This record gives sequence, C-alpha cells and structure tokens, in this order.
Amino acid sequence: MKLQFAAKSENESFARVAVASFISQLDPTLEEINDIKTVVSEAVTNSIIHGYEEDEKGIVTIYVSYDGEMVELTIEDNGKGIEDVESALQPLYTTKPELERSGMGFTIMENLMDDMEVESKIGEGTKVVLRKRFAINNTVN
Amino acid sequence: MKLQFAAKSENESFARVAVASFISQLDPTLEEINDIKTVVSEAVTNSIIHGYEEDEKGIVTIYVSYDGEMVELTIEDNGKGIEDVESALQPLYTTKPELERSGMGFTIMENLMDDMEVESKIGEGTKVVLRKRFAINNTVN
Amino acid sequence: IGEIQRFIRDDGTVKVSRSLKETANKVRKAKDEISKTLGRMPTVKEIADKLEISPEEVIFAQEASRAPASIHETVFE
Ligand SMILES: Nc1ncnc2c1ncn2[C@@H]1O[C@H](COP(=O)(O)OP(=O)(O)O)[C@@H](O)[C@H]1O
Ligand SMILES: Nc1ncnc2c1ncn2[C@@H]1O[C@H](COP(=O)(O)OP(=O)(O)O)[C@@H](O)[C@H]1O
Ligand SMILES: [Mg+2]
Ligand SMILES: [Mg+2]
Repeated sequence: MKLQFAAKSENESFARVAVASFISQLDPTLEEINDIKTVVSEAVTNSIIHGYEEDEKGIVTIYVSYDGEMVELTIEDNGKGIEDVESALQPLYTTKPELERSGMGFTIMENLMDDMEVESKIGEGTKVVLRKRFAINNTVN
Repeated sequence: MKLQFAAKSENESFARVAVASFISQLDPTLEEINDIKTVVSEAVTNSIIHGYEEDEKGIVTIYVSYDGEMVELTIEDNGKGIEDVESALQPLYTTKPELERSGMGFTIMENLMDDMEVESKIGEGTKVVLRKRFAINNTVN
Repeated sequence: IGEIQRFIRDDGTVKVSRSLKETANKVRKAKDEISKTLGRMPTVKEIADKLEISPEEVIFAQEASRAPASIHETVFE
C-alpha cells in the first residue's frame, strides 16, 4: 500500500494508525505493532520537522509491503535532505537541539527493526527503508 | 491525503480505518464516522468486486480532503467500468445477483452523503466522488 | 480465564487483535456513559479524551470489534 499526506504534525497519529491497521492483517503481537508505530512516528516526524521544516505544502509518502517473510516500510520526503547521513545516524546527533529532540530517532528505528537503509540528497529529499521479519504465511500490498 | 492498495477484500477494513482515522481529526460524532466507514466500504467493495472482479493486481485509490466546510472523498479504480451509470445508480440494480449483493451500494452512498458524482468509462475505470458537510474550523489534506 | 489471560500477557505474546478488542469494549462503555450524561452521541474526541488515547486509536479499536473472531479469540473468549 501507498499513503501520502501533508507534512503537518496532526497527521503523525493518522500515519501511525493507518500503517498499524494495515500490518494488523498479519496478526502481529502488541509488541510488534507498537514497534512499528514507534518507527513510523520517528520517521514521519523527521520528514515533517527536518525535511520540510513544518511547511505543510510538503508531502510525506509511506509504502508498506509484505512478501510472506519481511515487512518493508519506506518513508520518503522531498524535503531538504541530510548533509551527512553517517553522522545523522549516530546516537544523540541532532541538528535541532533547540527543539528538545533527542537525536535518538535513527538509533531507535535501527534497534526496533531488523534492517534500515537511509538514502538522502541535499535539496531532493530523504528515503528511509525499514525491514522486519514477520513469521506468517500471508501477503499484503 | 491519498491512499492506494491492492484490490483484495482483506484491505477493505484497512481502508475504512485509514479514511475514518483521517476524518477523526475533524472532531466528528461516532455517527458521522460510521457513515463515512459505510460509504468507504460500499465504494471500495464495488471497485474490488465489480471493477477488478477480485484481481489483486488491481489498485484502488482513495483521496480525502477537507476545505473547512466539506469533506471530499474520491474512490477510484482502473477496472472494467460501468456500462450504464444511470441504471447502476438505481436502487436494487445489480449485475452480480449471484453474489447475493443487494444492489443498494450507490443508494446507500447517495443517502449518507450530501453529494455523489459517478464517472465511469468501459475498460478505463470508475471514479466516485462523495461530499459531506463538516462544520468545524480546520483544514486537512 | 483470568489466569490464562495474565499468562498470555506476561508471555509478551498478546496479539494486537485481543488488545484492540479490549480497547473497543472500553470505547463502547465510554460511549454509553457520555451519551447518558450529555443526552447525545459523543464525538470521537470526547471518547478519546476520556480513555486518554488518540481519536485515531478509537477508530482503530472500534474496527477491530467488528472483525470476525480468530480461532485464538474463540478459545479464550
Ligand atoms: N527526513 C529528514 N530530512 C532531513 N534531515 C533529516 C531527516 N531525518 C533526519 N534528519 C537529520 O538527521 C538528524 C538525526 O535524526 P534523529 O536521529 O531522528 O534525531 P532528531 O530528530 O532528534 O534530531 C536530524 O537532527 C536531522 O538533521
Ligand atoms: N467500481 C465499479 N466498477 C464496475 N462496475 C461497478 C462499480 N461500482 C458499481 N458498479 C456496477 O453498478 C452496480 C450497482 O452497484 P451497487 O449499487 O453498489 O450494487 P451491488 O454492488 O450490490 O451490485 C453493480 O452491480 C455493478 O454493475
Ligand atoms: Mg527524529
Ligand atoms: Mg455495491
């Protein structure tokens, strides 16, 4: 499935529930769904706050698919991009210390999922791909 | 917001939650939410069963927006299209009596919403636009 | 049954479907209570505020109570 919405904080809760409700078809445990919700929050908040700096004209795109083994979650924006991805992935690294952000977003995503890839280009945007093993026989897309 | 998913019945429930949870930002009553869920079900089921005849390669697209006055809901497919839209809108009209369908889908949508437009072209697909007045001061998209 | 439910929970394997159904029950109760007090159908937000969850979570839980019960649910219900 593919979901697109305006880059406003009010949409974060919507994005979390939409993804959770899609994944709930896989009969996950509460813990699994909570992990998914947390990573969606972190990635979507990053796109809204860092990528678009809360410009509501920005569009956040989420893709979710399941191949019978892995859930793949992609969160994408066409915002300002990340200057130095390697640094950004470090725990406690943040470019907005004034926002009381913890700098732990990427660290949390990496820890709750089995796999994380971050692609970013200045002026073009950021794409985060997250994967997690889900052991049931089903396919959703 | 824009939502796309595979034409399988399992996704109907997900579509209901996604649209209703988006609309929940407008502070609706439970009754208003139930109406929205019902029309989403009817339109999505039509796209899946009639438009794509349950071919899961088909994609259903939903757009939802709010302009401060009206919620506009568009449900679109690129399925087989409707031969005679005027007849299709009549109560009890159905081309799949064998499925125990009631032929009341469009009648229900028209009754629960303030406005309905149906555009369809054989071999190209069907687009249903539904509008309902929502009296709060907010904009979402 | 309480024992079994506690066991499932402690095991960390409680299915989200079960948790959603519990929330859906709370939503139903909150809806009845608020309706009685106000003399009208509550808004989604009024229910969400009472249960201290988001309006989106109210919607999600409500949908779960409509889904057909799985084998798992039938065994423990
Ligand atoms: N979508 C994005 N667009 C632009 N920059 C981003 C994006 N996501 C993350 N970043 C950058 O990476 C840094 C680290 O992100 P994160 O680990 O989530 O910490 P935090 O959000 O608390 O700053 C951010 O401070 C920001 O500079
Ligand atoms: N998305 C669609 N694609 C193709 N045909 C459709 C679509 N939606 C509705 N129809 C046609 O319109 C008829 C009436 O639809 P509806 O009022 O929902 O009744 P029912 O679904 O019970 O047949 C259907 O039987 C079908 O022939
Ligand atoms: Mg962050
Ligand atoms: Mg129908």
